[in-house]
Amino acid sequence: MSTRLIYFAWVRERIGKPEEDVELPAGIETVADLLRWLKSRGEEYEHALQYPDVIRVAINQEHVEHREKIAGAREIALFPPMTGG
Amino acid sequence: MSTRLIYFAWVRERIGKPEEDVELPAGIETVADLLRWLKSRGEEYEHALQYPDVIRVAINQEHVEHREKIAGAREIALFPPMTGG
Amino acid sequence: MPAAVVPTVRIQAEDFDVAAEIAKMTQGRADIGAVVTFSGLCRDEAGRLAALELEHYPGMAEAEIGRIAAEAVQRWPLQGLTAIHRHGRIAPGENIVLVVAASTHRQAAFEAANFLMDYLKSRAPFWKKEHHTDGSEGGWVDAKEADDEAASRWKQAVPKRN
Amino acid sequence: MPAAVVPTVRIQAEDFDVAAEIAKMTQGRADIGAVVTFSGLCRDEAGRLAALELEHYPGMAEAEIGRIAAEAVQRWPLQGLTAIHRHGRIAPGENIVLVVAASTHRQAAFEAANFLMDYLKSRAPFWKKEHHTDGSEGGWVDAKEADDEAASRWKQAVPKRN
Repeated sequence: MSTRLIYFAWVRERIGKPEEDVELPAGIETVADLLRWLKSRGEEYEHALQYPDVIRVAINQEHVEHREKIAGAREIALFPPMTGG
Repeated sequence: MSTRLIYFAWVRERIGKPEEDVELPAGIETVADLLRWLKSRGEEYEHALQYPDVIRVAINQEHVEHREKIAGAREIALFPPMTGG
Repeated sequence: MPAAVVPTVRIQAEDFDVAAEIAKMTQGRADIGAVVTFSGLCRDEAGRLAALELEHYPGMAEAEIGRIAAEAVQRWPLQGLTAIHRHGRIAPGENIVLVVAASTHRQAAFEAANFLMDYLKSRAPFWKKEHHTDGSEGGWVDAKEADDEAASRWKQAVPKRN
Repeated sequence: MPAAVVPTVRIQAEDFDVAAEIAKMTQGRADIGAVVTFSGLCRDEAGRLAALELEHYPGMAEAEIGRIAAEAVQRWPLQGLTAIHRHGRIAPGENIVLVVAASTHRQAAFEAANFLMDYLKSRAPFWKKEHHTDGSEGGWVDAKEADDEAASRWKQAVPKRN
């Protein structure tokens, strides 16, 4: 099952695309695992996710912590802290 | 020198007039003195000023405490607690 | 910080237009980040109330609201402050009072508007009389202790100048 | 107390009209005593800023603001709650965000509007990019710690249901 990853703001700009569908390898259980795996996929990811702590994550359009399990996620979004309002 | 007294809301209704010019007798130094003297002027005043503590007073259009001196006041207003806003 | 603004204070029988008051404050400038408005409306008290009659002390009403507004301008870094209070007969659903506060930052605008309303309630020389739908005079509205308490909380509060 | 209101949430490129939003909430009823509005505007940063570009997460933006608004409706006795957030290119002096809160009593309206703004700032998926008047891209606006702190103060606050 593939998972849709969506990127916003400077995460999107650094990775160089707004979204992509990925097959998550076995062993990727939490958001933190996902960030670690993505970071290893090339220098654009390395650049975007250099400081994983600042990356905010939403699963199926709801905010989650990095320790959250991603099992069953259709859509995972990565973005910087929000600056709306 | 005469002093203008102005009444509002139920103070005005009970005294039965919106304003009057009075000559203050000697010895009326503070707002509290004024209220005591007024109250003795007839039953409409007695009715309006029955509970002097609730009466709010403004001298020359500024709120004052009952202990305030009234020397030099051109205009003294008596009214119930405000209910604007 | 720019020079303190001069508040706009109006006491009037006519209704006011919230959008027009915001526009007057913000048009032709691009340094305002936040505008908070408060509108106070006449409630029908579950159908009991036909109208409120608002008596005021002409002259002092303007002066007292002006003094409260001047204090708000001292306490918060505002870019605009307007207070409008109506008098006369006001039907349920109609506007009674409007406060508009503008600032670069949102807390200043929120707090100044809130402060102005608390002080308006407890210090502006206005009195409300109720007229009931059954034709009877409902009498003068009693002042609420809660309103005095609301105003007194600003005596200790340290304004946030952020 | 009447049934909890259903908040209105809109994410749109177009501008909004504060007076029209107040009218939608208050027209045809006479039980509302207080309406608080908050408008957030684009500042020109002393002439440096040509425009803000607001990126958002379609779908989640509506959902997240809806969740925040639903919490506000739970916490305060509101009679109406509207939140509108614009996206796209916004010039200095233009509106960005609007919150309207109506209640019988003023503190509930003030607090709910303030709460909604604090949470919008720290949880609604929007990102601002600056474009400078000298033609350069100013980059993405940094989130402010103050905004997170502002939101966190509501975690302890006991809502006043007066």
